[in-house]
Amino acid sequence: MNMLPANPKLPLLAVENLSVEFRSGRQWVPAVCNVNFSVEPGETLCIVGESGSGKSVSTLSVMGLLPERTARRSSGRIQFDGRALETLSDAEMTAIRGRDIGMIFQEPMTSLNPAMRIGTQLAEVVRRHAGASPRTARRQALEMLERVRIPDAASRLDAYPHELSGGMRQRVMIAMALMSRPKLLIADEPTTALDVTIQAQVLALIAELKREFGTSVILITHNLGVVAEMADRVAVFRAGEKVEEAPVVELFDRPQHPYTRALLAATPRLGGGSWREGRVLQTIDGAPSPSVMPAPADAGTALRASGLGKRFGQTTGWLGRLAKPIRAVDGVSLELPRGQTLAIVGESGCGKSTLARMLMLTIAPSEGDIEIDGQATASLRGEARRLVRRRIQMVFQDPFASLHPQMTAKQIVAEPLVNLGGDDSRTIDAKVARLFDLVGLSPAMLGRHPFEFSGGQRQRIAIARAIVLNPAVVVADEPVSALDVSVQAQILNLMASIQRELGLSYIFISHDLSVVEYIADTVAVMYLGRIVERAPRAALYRSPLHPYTTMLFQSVPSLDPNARRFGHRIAANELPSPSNIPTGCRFRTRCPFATELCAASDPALAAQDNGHEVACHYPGIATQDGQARMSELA
Amino acid sequence: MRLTRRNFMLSAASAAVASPFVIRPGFAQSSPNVIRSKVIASLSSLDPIWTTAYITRNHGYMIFDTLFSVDEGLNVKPQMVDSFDISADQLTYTFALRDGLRFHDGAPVTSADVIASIQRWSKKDNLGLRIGKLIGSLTAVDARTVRLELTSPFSLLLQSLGKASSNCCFIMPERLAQTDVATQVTEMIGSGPFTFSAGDYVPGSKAVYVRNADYKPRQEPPSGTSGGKVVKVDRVEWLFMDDVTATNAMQSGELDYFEEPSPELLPVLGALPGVTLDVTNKSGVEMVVRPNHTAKPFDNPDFRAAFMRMLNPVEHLTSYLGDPKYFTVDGSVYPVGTPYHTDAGVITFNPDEAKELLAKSGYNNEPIVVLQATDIATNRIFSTVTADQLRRAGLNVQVQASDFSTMFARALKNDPIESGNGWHMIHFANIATDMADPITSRSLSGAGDYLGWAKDEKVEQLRTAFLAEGDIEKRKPIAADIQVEALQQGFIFPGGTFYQPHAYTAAIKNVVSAPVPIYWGMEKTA
Amino acid sequence: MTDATADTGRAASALQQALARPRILVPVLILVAATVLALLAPALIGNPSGINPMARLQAPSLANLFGTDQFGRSVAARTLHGTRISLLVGASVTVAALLIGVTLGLLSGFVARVDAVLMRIMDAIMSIPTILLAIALMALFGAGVFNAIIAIIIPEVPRMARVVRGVTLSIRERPYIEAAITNGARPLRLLFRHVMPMTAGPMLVQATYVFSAAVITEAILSFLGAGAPPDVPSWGNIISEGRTLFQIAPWVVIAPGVCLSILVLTVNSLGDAIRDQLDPKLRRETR
Amino acid sequence: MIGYLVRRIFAVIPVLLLVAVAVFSLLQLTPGDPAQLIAGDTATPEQIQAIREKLHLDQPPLVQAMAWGSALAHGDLGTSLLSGVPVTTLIAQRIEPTLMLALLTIILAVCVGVPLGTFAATRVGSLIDRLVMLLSVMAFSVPVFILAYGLVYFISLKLHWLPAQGYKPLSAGLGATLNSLMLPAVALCGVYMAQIARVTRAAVIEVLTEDFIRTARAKGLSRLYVLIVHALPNAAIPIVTIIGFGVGGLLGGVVVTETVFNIPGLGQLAASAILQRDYPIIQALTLLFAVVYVLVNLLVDLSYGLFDPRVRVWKAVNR
Repeated sequence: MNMLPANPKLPLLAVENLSVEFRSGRQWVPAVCNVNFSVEPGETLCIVGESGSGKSVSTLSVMGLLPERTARRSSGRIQFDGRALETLSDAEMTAIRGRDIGMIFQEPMTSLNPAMRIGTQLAEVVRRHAGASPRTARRQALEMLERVRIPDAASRLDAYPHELSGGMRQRVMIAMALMSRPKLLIADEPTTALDVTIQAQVLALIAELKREFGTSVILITHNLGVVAEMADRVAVFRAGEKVEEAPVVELFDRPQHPYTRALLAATPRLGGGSWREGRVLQTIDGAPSPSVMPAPADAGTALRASGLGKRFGQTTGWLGRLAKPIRAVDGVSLELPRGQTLAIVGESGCGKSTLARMLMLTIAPSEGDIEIDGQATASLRGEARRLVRRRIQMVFQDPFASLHPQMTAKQIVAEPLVNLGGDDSRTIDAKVARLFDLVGLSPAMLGRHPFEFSGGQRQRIAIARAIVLNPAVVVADEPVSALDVSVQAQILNLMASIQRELGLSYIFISHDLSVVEYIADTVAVMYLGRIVERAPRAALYRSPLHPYTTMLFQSVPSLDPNARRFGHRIAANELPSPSNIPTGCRFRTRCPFATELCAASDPALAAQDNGHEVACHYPGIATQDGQARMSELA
Repeated sequence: MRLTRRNFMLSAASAAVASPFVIRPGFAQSSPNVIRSKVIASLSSLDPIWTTAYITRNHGYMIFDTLFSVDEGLNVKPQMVDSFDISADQLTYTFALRDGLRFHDGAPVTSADVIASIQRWSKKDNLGLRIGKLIGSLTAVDARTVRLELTSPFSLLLQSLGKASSNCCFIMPERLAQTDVATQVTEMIGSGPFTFSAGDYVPGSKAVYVRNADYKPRQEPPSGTSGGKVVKVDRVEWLFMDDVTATNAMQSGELDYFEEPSPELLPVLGALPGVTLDVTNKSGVEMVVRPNHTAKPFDNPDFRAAFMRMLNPVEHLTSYLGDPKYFTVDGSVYPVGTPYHTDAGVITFNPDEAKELLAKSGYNNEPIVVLQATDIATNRIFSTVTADQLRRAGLNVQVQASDFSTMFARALKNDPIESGNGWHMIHFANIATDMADPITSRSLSGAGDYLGWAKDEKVEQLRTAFLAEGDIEKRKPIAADIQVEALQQGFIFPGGTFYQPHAYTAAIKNVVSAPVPIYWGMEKTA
Repeated sequence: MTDATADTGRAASALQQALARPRILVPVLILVAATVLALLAPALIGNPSGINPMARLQAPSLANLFGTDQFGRSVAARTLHGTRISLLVGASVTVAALLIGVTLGLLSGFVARVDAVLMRIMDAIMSIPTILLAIALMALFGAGVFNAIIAIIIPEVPRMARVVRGVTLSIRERPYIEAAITNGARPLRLLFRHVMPMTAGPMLVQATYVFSAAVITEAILSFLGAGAPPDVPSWGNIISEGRTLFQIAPWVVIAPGVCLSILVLTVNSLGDAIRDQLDPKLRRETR
Repeated sequence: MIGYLVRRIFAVIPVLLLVAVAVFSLLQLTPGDPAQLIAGDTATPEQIQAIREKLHLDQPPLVQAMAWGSALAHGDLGTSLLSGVPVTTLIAQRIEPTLMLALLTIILAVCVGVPLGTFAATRVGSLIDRLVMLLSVMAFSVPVFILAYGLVYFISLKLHWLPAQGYKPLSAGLGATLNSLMLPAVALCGVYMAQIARVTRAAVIEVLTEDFIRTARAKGLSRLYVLIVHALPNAAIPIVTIIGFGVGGLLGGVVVTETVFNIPGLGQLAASAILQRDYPIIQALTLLFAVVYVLVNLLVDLSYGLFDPRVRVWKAVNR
């Protein structure tokens, strides 16, 4: 039942002069200041901003779900569907939530009650709001699950959230938010935690359901690509204030506010090229990009891995249960030339982090050998093995979690020197100070603890720590994915200039093809523990040969609202479990071109032209076959 | 002589705690003809020959009978025996049993039962063991007559058979009495005034005795453990609980009789309406401090002499009992009221003399180890006071506390003092009848065969003479000589006698005075 | 500024911050006062063991602030000296349980091979009721303050070990530990420099609970006649001996009973306060 | 399911084995000799030795241990040294009061502790929360015997509501039993209830910050409904864990409480058996307490699956 608002001229939701304050100790500090925004019926408003910009807080205060005692709305009017929400009692507000306004949250893993069956959680909504009988509610839940295209929906009703994949859970969240056909759907970063292929599916689903139900949508995101794909209108938030609002095309074509412009400039876009070619990734603070420098030719090999494999979970202790082994990594061989960057790309669960840990010698490979700076490591034990770490260091994804909270920045950066260097404390101090300078941190910060730094600064500390021993190789595992766009650009530029100055080699692990394009010299695409395609950057971005690579490219949201990709229906289709790898070609279950040959035989990684390698029986089929087949593929 | 075990089961766990408060009467109604009694300890062993535990002895008096017994004045009287005859040479004793004695299973008591019971007893009891060595023959003259022939005279024979305390010579059916003395008899068939209700028995907590309707009591009025055991109630329930809890139960009418309440509770119990505090054990209990003669410096007679003058038992007994009416202080090794009691050679508290003697002994501040059983009130209190007094007298005292079991094992083991596990001093509370003569009183053994291991030829000769002397009046000077020598040598420090009353409600009448708690003769009015 | 002074400086400021909170300051002050009183007890007040049976069970008066017990000993002196015992027991059990428990917990959390065996042993100790185990141990060791301390330590160790193990297991999985490994930290440095400092908070909180549990257990053991020897004026002993006197001389048990409860309450409150202080989530909520 | 259960039960065996070995060795090392106690101080060494032989105390510890173990395997817990009564009989005589006391205590503690903790959690920082926390820390701080005395004084002595001591068996009627156990149970449950309330509070606070609670609220569900249907089941694991852990302390507290209130149960039996060195009773009771503790905690572990389906992974794997 979809009633139009009483007065069609009025927006469905109008937020005026909204201010929200957070409690800090005994004081209240402003988090959102005098924000105005509105949503028309049937419209999609994207609120974009970096962390701390107040975008989530604003919508939570619309819902009346600000954390009690720690946050409060200090001013503002919220007109929704002809009612002033700020004047409603708790009970009245409760009746509106879930019925007139549905909400989807960022973390599908934690946003569903882990102890309650999916069907029950869905049914609750209509039982609460429509007083539906358990039987009716269950039937409606089933219908809704089918609407969000959950395969085998009937049996999923009785599943628990943990039995579903992340993408499926987010579909359940969407189903739940739409159970009673709300007039407004608020989606708070609904795809941030999802892989890029799943993100594409979920965004397409939201767009489709919006059209179908005529629901208005507020979509909160930090990702400009998502904005370009989804928005009718965009509001840009920064530090608790709205800095710009415009229709989506206008915003991308003629950004008015400097912040919006900086944001757009700092976002790597697909096809933009590499820093080595002179591509500029501007940072918000205006720091210079590294200057052009071609990849050094034939400087030797910094790291070589051959036939690496890792199996998990064969036994878990003498009383533990025997689990089916998971082949997290299977027969991976790598070669990293000195001074270059090898990027490893893949979705979550493809084994790229396991690979990184094997390269770091923190987990032992089940098979294969790793040669670091010319030294084979398989036979190394004890002290010798520890000393190899002088030549290989790591930068982790989460800079906060990877810095010891009780150590000072100086102690953190000095740690490798203390453990592995033979220096006296005076030399250590000098080296640390130099590194601080190199990564752009002030010497005054040496004595501070990690919690006193910002996210970007923390990652700078982590980088300083990784390079303080002047290693041959630095393994960087998603080093920028936890960072805001503007900071991300700074760190990428920093990494590039360090490489330029010190001649380091990077293993750069990422799920983000745009970032990889900027930083990598060679790219390897992993799928279910295998490298399915490897090529020099330019070749891969020009003509991907594996259907999976093509699918990844297709899933990246474009930064052009005029060239949207996800308007069409996309089937739910996800990564198989690594414990249940398909026979033959691993990708065949998701590949629209799969043949009997693919089921029967596992293609090996085979060399093509120009150092391009691919593991597919039909290399290049996705690009050759043209646009028509491609859309099915995604 | 043995340790007073009355407080033993009143021990840590069970005794420790209970409400110190009194609740209003009326929670439970008193049933006529059933006496519910809080007894001195938890009953968990039933064979009074197998164990010396006082509670088991008391249990024995309920269901077994004895050949002889003692009256209030500690004179020996026949009990199961109808008539007896002693030969002039004091070597042949003939006992004829009374008519109508029957065991609870209906079988008549025969000579065979008596013979087997005496034999088993004589393998266990300390007097019994002495007698056992002297028995030439023990035979049945007929079904109800037994003849005992000794190889040499034993002046205390009848007294031994009728002794009031552990191990009493209880008469069991022959088949039970033939049980090895190291094996516990668990089938409770006796010929006593009560039968044992096995079904109601909860070891450690509750025991129930039912009047034995077939019992044929003697005609004499009850006196001590002697006389007619006429049971005037249907049931006696023995309950074991903490003293404070029992005090509450007394007032709420859940309890009729309370054996030897903790002295601290006497003012409370005495204030309850209708409750009588009655000292039924007129001979009382003796506080004894026993030094270890094998442990330096107690091997030095001068040091022992000094020690004998250091203790002031008034403080011990006041600390435990409070009210002076419940104790007398007196330095005799034979408690007041026993036949051989005398002032001869008595040593009294004398700090100045003690100092001189101590200096003379060459005491060099060696640590003096006083054993302490934390779970027994008398021992805990006496040793605490002793330690303080000895410190005041200039000794370097170490109190070594443990539970009773550990203390007892340590005392018996007698490790050298240098090992750190030896000991110098141990406290006892012995019931007075166990100290009534120099033979029964093991404290007076000079053979080095008892805790403390005092050795003294003179005492041993005197004891032999004592045993051989048939006439009590002639025995008295011998006993006095023994006392003089024993005190001089510091066998024991006899600290005085104390009397712990029983408490009972107004419904209870005609309680028999005896060294042990007696439930015959007792009446309960509705 | 050297590392050491930086650390000291930080610790000092954390301490300052913590002490600025009344919830922490007040218990700390009470504990300090109790400690001072305990240390000065011999100077402040007479011999707790000196008996004088002729002056037994006297009601509180100016001469005897809390009256006298059945031996005529001053209850005030005994109670004050009892503070020494209780603090000694609490502190030694806490320190020992910390040392042993932390060692075992770290070992267990860090070395998978010993974990199963150690934890089975800890389970076994924990499955025997504390009091029963302590009574049995006291029967084994004999009465004595030192023995009581040992008998209380043994059942407390598994609790501490479990807490430390749990924290260690979760710390071990943190990225900064992985980072330390890749930075070439040797196992011992990893354990002591990187893992152990992070267990300090939960350890401290658990330590306060161990402290109070130790004080209570000692009292219960004395109460059951299986604690410190009777001549040692521990609160449990005083209460235990005064129990039967309650109706005629209640003062004997009231003073030590109240002191015992206050001490334990203080330490427990301190533990709660530290825990809330360490838990940012709770701190934010309750501030 | 069955496989998992069997594995869990097998994991319990080494624990119980350790307990058995530990208790046995402890007793072997403990000074004091039941034979000496039985024979008394007048006994000759030969007499003591004879009793020792009869009680098989003279055999090497290993032989005794083997005999005990093999009897145990046949369900024979041995015979009390002092009373000569089979330990199983002694336990049977005394298990009812202890069981009833423990059950009543657990029920009281859970029924008061969980709502109290939940209530405090929904009002973190409020006066009521502080009050609940203060009460719980006080209940935590007062030794059980002091609490017991206080209760007896006020409830029995001043108000005459409940008896101060004793136990009425179930055969006297459930009402009489409950009447006689109410005070002991209240005294005993103090610490336990406080623990449960504290853990419940912490767990509920934790759960209330979870995303899915926000989701549930966003669905338009009322606070109370969210609290009971969404929050509590997810907070249940730490709560049932502390309930299980608490059983250990409870069994220890039973020793004190049974003594204070004169309840003829296993706690009294255990404490007096230790002092009397009645080894078979001590061994059997310690093992019994350990078995109870381990089984309760096994049940607690198994109940995790009830509250958190993720624990049921083994089922999903087998599917």
